[in-house]
Amino acid sequence: MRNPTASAGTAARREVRKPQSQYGIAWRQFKKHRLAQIGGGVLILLYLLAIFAGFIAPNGLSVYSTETITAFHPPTPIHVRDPDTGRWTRPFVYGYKEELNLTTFQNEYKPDKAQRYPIYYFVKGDKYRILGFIPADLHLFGTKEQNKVFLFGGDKLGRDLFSRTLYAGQISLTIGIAAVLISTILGVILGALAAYFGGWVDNIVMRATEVLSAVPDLFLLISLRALFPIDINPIFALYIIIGILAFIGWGGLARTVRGQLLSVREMDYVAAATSLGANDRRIIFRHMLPALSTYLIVTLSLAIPSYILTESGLSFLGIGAVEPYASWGSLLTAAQEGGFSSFTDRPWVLIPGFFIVLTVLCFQLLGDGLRDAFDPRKRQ
Amino acid sequence: MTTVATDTLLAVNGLKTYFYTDDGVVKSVDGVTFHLNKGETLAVVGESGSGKSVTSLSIMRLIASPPGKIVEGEINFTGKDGKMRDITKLSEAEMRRIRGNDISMIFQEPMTSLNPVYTVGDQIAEAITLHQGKNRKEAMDMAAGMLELVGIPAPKKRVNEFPHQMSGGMRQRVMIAMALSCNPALLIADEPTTALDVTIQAQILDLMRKLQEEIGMSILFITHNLGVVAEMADRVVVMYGGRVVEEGDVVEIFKAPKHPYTMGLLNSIPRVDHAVLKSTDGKKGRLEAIPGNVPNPLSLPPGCAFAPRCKFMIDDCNKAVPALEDTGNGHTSRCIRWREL
Amino acid sequence: EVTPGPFVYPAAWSADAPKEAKRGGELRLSAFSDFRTFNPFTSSEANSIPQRMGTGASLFTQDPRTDDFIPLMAASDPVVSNNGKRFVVTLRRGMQFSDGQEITADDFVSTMNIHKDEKVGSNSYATFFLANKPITIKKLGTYQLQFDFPSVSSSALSRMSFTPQPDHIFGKAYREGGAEAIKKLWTLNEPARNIVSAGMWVVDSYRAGERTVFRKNPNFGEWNKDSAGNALPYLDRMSVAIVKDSNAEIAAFVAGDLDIGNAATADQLSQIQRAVQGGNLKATIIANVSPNATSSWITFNWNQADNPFKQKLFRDVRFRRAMSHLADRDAMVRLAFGGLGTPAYFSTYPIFARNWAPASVPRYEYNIEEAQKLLAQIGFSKKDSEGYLVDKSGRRLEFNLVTNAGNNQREQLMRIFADTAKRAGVKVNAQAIDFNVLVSQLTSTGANRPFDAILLGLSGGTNIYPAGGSNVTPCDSNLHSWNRAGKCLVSQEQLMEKLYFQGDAELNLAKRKQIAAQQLKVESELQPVIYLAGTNFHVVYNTRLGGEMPRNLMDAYNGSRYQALTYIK
Amino acid sequence: MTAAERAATRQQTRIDRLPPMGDTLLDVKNLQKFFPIRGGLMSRVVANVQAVQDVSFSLKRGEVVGLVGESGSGKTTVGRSILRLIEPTGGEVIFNGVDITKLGKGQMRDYRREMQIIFQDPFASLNPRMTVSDIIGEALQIHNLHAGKERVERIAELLRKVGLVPDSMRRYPHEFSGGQRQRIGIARALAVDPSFIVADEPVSALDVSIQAQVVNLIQDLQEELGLTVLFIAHDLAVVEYICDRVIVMYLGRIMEVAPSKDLYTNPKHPYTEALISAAPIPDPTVKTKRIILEGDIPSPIAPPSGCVFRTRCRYAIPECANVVPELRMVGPDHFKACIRDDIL
Amino acid sequence: MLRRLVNSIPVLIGASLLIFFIIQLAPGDFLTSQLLDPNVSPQQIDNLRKQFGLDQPVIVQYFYWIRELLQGNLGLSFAYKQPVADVIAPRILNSLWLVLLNLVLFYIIAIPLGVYGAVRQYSLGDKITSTIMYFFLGFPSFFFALIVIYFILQVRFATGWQIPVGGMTSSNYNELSTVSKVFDVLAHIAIPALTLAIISVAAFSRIMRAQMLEYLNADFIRTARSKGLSESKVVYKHAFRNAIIPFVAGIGGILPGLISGAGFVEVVFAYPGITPMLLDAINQQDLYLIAGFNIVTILLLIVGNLISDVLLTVVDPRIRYA
Ligand SMILES: Nc1ncnc2c1ncn2[C@@H]1O[C@H](COP(=O)(O)OP(=O)(O)OP(=O)(O)O)[C@@H](O)[C@H]1O
Ligand SMILES: Nc1ncnc2c1ncn2[C@@H]1O[C@H](COP(=O)(O)OP(=O)(O)OP(=O)(O)O)[C@@H](O)[C@H]1O
Ligand SMILES: [Mg+2]
Ligand SMILES: [Mg+2]
Ligand code: NI
Repeated sequence: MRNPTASAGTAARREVRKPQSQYGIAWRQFKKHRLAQIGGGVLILLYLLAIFAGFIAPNGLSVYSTETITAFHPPTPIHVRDPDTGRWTRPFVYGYKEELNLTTFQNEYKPDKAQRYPIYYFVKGDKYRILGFIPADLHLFGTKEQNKVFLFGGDKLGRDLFSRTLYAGQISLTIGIAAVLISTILGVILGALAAYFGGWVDNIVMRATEVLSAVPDLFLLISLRALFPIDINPIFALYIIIGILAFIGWGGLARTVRGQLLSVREMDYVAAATSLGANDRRIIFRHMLPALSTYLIVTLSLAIPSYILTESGLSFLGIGAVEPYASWGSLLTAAQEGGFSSFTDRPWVLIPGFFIVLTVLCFQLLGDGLRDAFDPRKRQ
Repeated sequence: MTTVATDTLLAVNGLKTYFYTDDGVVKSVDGVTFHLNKGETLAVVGESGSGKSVTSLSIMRLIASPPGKIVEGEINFTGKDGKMRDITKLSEAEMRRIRGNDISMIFQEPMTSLNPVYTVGDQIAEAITLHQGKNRKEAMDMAAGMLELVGIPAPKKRVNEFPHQMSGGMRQRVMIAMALSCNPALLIADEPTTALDVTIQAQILDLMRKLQEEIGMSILFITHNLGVVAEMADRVVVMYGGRVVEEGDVVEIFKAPKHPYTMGLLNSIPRVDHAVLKSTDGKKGRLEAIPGNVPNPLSLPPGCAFAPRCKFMIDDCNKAVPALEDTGNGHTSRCIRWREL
Repeated sequence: EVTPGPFVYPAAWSADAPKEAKRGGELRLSAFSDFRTFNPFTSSEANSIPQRMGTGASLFTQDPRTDDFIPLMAASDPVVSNNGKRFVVTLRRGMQFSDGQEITADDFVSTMNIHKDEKVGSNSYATFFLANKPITIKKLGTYQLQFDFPSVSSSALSRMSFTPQPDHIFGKAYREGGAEAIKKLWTLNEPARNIVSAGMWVVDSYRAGERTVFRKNPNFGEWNKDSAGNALPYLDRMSVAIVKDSNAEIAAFVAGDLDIGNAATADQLSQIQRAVQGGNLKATIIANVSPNATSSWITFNWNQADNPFKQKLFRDVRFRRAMSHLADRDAMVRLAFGGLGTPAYFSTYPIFARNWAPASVPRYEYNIEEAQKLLAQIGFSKKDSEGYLVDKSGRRLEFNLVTNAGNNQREQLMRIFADTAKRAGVKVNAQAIDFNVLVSQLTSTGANRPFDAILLGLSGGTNIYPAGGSNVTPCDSNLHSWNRAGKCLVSQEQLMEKLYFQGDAELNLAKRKQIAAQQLKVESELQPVIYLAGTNFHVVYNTRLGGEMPRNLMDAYNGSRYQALTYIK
Repeated sequence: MTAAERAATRQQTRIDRLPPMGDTLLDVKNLQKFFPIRGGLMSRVVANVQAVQDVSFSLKRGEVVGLVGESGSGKTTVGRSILRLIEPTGGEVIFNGVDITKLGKGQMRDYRREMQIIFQDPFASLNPRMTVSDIIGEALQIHNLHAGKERVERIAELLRKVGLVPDSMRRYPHEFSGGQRQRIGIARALAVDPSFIVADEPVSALDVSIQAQVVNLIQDLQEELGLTVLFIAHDLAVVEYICDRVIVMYLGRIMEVAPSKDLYTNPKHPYTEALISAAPIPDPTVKTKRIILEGDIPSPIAPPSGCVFRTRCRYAIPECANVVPELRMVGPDHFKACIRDDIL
Repeated sequence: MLRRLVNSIPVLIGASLLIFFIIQLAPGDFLTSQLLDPNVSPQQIDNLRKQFGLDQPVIVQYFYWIRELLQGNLGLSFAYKQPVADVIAPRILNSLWLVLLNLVLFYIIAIPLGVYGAVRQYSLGDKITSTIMYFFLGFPSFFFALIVIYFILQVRFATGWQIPVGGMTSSNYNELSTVSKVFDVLAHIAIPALTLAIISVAAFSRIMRAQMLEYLNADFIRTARSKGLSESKVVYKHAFRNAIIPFVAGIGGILPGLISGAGFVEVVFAYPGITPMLLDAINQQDLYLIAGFNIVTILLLIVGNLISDVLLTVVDPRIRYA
């Protein structure tokens, strides 16, 4: 506690130091939390991968050939040495020969050493849009013409799973955040209304949350989803899912927000603002809502993973992300549909599952770290 | 204090308890030495953060570890069996035998120091069954007896009540009953009345005095209320910044303090009977405040911890931590200028 | 009057000789969907409990060797009169329900009449009507029945082959309480001991959502014998576990908990194969036994009064032939069905096509150039900046194609079609939509229907006259999906309708085939519906089972074994 | 602007804002506050916490009046009701001649500038998310008092006045010690130039050595700015130093009102007597005979009939249960609510 | 108590309205898919629609249903042609066993983990267990179940042990003695129950940990220690009893959870619980089956809340007098 100089001529050192806000302190605390930092770092990486999916992915979202079959193409190792000369060369992959084996019923692939496809950087390929609007066709890497690099192997139609996983990340990583954001906005507004106005407003909002909590989530999800025919646009359907998730999620939040606000309202500093003549708006926006921020940050970080999981559950029921779009959940569901073959014959299709687990894990660690960082009891 | 008299119950010697926190090492107790005789009441005063509670918890070996640790020093304690042991060296099991039996403790917060989900009788009886090998029935009867002893009306009924059904004063009585249930040789009272109203405080202090006379235990009384000290203590230890700055007989401390902090403290407290101080010209009197702030335990000054706030400070004060000097009559002071005061 | 003996299961129906068969044991099967009722009149799902109980109990049955109907509960072939519209059937003697009551003409009469009561809501209701006119049944004697058909129908024997239900239970209730009384009978709450069956099985125990165990009808063996004269079935029991998840089903089969594997995909076959090769399971796998009686297709909506451009386009036969040329059926089979499928070109399912669709029927196979040529003929020869074909006024060749969400194979077929179409410059906006929405779009009627193109599949039906269908071919039928204006719009439709009725009413098989070939030729040239592909049928069973059919008889239509002849080794 | 000029403008605005209405700044009449306890079906009121009952007193301009009493006696409730931070159940609060309990929200805002409060808990009373300049500036912002650079200057001035360096402006409350926070709270209260301040136990959460600093500060500011202060405390000794008059409360009612010197030397009410006697004297040589009150303060949900103190009063007579004693003058400026004159 | 009941009336009405209208708003109805059935004529469908009352306006259907409901009748399932209660009861019972065992396992795992995490806060063990828990938390339940089945199969192959891979009973169940029946069911339930427990343990053990931490720092714990109590007594008697209070308060929510079944895990393990039936019902829009089941859930929620209120007063003496 480096105290600023006090009144009556103390000789305490004058120390000009950047003032530390709540967030500053929390950040300092957070920096001590190793696992949370790792979680945060990995998440940033995942988000970057998703944002630049178009660029990093060698293929578009749904590119495959109906002539050369690449269904469940195995991952292609990238070679950097010329097998003949043993010298370093430009990275390359082999072409693969495919054959449907009618005893094992699987497409079998064998590398064809004769076909060698060098990997080039910044190749032109499928068109995509950076951040959804700037059209581009440059890809970080790829083979010339048709892409032959399958970092994560191929999916059932022979699409590059690596590319699809990146694109799926765009949906999986946003769906949680978007749903959480919307349910937060709903929850905060309604919770605040309930807390502030009390009376019948409070009654209605609280009854509504009870109704929502009384109806099982899964049922609500499926039924609401069926309510909106999907024949609009798959992406629009996604927004609907997000909306539904948010609709289901706001109840609990509103309840806590209300509780928190009611307790903040009793804080002396709110009384102080009232005594200064602050009006309701000021009290709500300057004093009461900011007090929620730390609570919200923590809840949100912990709520996002549950939405990601919910989305994968929806995909399991076939009402999540719709082809050709994919989410990690829907990719994993595809793997699930393959049953045990996905474990034995083509384990690479499980990679999207790994991404889900990783993301949820990271969000949990991050949320944990944030909770600790914002916990006033951890501070002196 | 090296010589330990035969009637010494507790002798704390060079006790250092540090907390290893993320921000650095908090030297909460940094070389505390004092002793407590049988049947005596020793008051420990000092402001918030000066290490009073940590000292008492160190004696109970209840310092949360991590982050806390007794790094150095001895705590010699003569148990009921008459043997003297160094508490810092006891095993956890041995220590548990001492806790609640030889030494017991009451805390500042009567509202939170009792477990809300058990009846007060249960909580008192727990210590009795543990240390005196009584069965539950006997223990509950004894618990009721203890409640009667501490002046709770209708004790038979009250044993079966829960803490939330009692007022603060009554809970503190329950705490005292619990502490005394095994006739401890030493009662540590860590600010037992700070949270209470004056009228209730008066009741509790009265009770403690009465019980001490009856049971004959020693009391280590921790407080920052000098009024309470004056009323309760035989001798006083004044702490500041984790160290003992002055120790002596209660009258001497109040009448002839030998440390500027003690002096400042005495001057800064308003007193009900002190109307005299008020000037007669109609202007209100002023309190003589100690300037400055309580030091930051993370970065104590290199010399005398009180130096930055001391009006008697000289350059030497900042050079080294002054030694605890004997000023006569068993009175000690940690000030290089005590002679001049 | 001759009293024939029991029905003898021909030795040729089993690959194993009767002497190899052991008696006793349990056949362990699985089913995907839950059982809903014990009541044969209200049950609507496939492979229901009443259906399973009724196994082996109908007047006639089809002999897989010839596809002819042979008498089963009937003592002999029916006596036909009234120009093929009246059938007199004599019952075999000595048949008893599981409760010991004799099976007589009364049982058949009341069963059929209850089915025919629309208030009962029986799923078999339509079976007893021909062009909305009822088939009637009459008891001529305790053991003699007379059926009167409103018109001649090749499916007459099939329609007469329903399972009789006990008149002393249902007939009685019906007479006393009408349809309502029927509906209240035999819900799943009914104790199993009260359930009575005419067929091979009777319910032994039922565990909701989990498993139903059947035990053999003790009286069935009295009139059903193997070729060595032993009472059938050999088995004591049959259990059917409900397994909602196909992985769980495969797991159970691989673990040896099921006797018959429902392997439909390459993955499932491969898992079983892996377990067999690893020595962990003893099972027989016969892949690609035959195509399935199913196919997927795309239909284009001819009723788009609001959109003359599309209406004209979809009604143009050259457009539809072009679309057929754009369907890469081999890719579909390889990608969507993992190589385990068969291309389809007609309404006749691939399994029947080999017998019913001669080479003279044209097939518009995958051929992009041909498609582009045809499209150029209707004015789409230029491409726009995005590479899509446009006509002279710049209108893009574009339409929406929908299928139902949740069916992966269909979604993949749709994608593959859209992708190849794109290569030809046709923009297909492919979407998966809610099944119910899809159905209501498809079955909507009038001059303006709310869709462009729908990809769907149909299955079921018999091989009696497998060209078109009563609810598909006639211009006013409800699955005449391309045109629901209520009347035929082009002469070919009319012709197809005419041929269909003609063929359906033809009792001679060779002649039927001829008519069918004619009908299919018209259909194929018209391409009202673009047929894509269908899956194949595989046979997988635990080798502890014996008594399967000879390989040449197995197919998707006949199945792989008679339960009566199945035994546990 | 020199300090003198500033003082002059301050005076000026003060007069413009509210012309002084006589000698009495604040007159509290029959103030009453019940907190309903809800329960049962349809959450009806099943009982009331009678936190304040029929409390009347008045404050003269520039006067410092102490309000003492045990925990739960209703001191905070009185203080907050006066400021209308909680709505009183009954009674009038006449501030400068106007009954502010009748004012609308908007009108009340003007009066808020005149009346401020300092809180007991220096930790809870500062918004942890705002910097000191935001906290103090908020007052200025609400009332559009100064703008831009001037506002910063005003904040700096206020900080200096309460003995903090202006640098503190950019810091957050948690970076300050309790005493310093209490100073920030005082600066905030002073920012709008109030004429009346409720100080609700401003020092009881502070360290002994810091207490005196803050008490002195409040005293200095009061003298310098001519503030009228209602000083709430449970510590009689502190009140004695700072107050001209003292009001003693017990269980929601006033027991005694007297000039502070008078009260300590010559308490007239048995409760005051006990309260003074219970306070320990920091002098080991003085051993007074304590009057120890038996039992606890009764529940305010069902306070005793008649005199609320009678259950713990050693002078209680049966009569005490019958009448609620009125506050009677028993000496110059000295009032008590006790029916017995034959004691003390 | 009574007040809670009265308060739950609007919830019941609101929820039933919500459920009913959501189901009805979805396109089509129970009979739509039968339009594709070549054996079912459109006239017959209209006929059935009339029989089921599906031709009435939604609001009329709702009031009809509510009237039935007030007479304790949950309606008739379209698909099963049987009263809803009869359809759901056996499945709920099946789910109940599964979820009960799951709960038991869940608490057996989660509570010690939470307590351990709190007592040894920030120890390596604490960090490792919580990371592993989070790792499991990230698995979608259906996928985790599949992995479990796969591993069981492998174990079966490797050892020949008859570990059940799905279902609730063995096929020879009916021939077993009562004791064997119990064991048979237990063996079948154990693995899905454990699967469920493992997935959900993480969240709970973290809350348990936080609760324990909160109370381990409480003043009364210090009091308990100062009495000389052993550490285990301090932790399990004093801190634990307080820490579980919020969970007792949450027991009300468990009751509907018990009958709502184990979700996708039931599907993947081919367990005859309520979920597979519900999924079918929703797919087919078996209106009254869904609505009836939901009403049961809500009623149980209300009853559960009452029960947890009662339990809470037992566990937390403060409640009684508040
Ligand atoms: N668990 C802990 N971790 C870190 N620092 C601690 C811990 N416990 C105590 N301290 C520090 O030790 C110092 C002494 O604390 P202690 O509680 O002994 O003070 P005290 O004299 O009892 O004060 P008070 O009068 O407020 O009770 C303080 O600076 C405190 O911050
Ligand atoms: N918001 C409230 N709801 C219900 N009761 C209340 C509320 N605020 C105060 N009370 C009750 O009113 C009585 C008076 O409370 P008040 O806070 O005014 O006392 P106080 O004299 O300020 O006590 P302290 O010295 O503890 O601050 C108490 O019994 C208290 O419990
Ligand atoms: Mg302390
Ligand atoms: Mg107060
Ligand atoms: Ni600090």
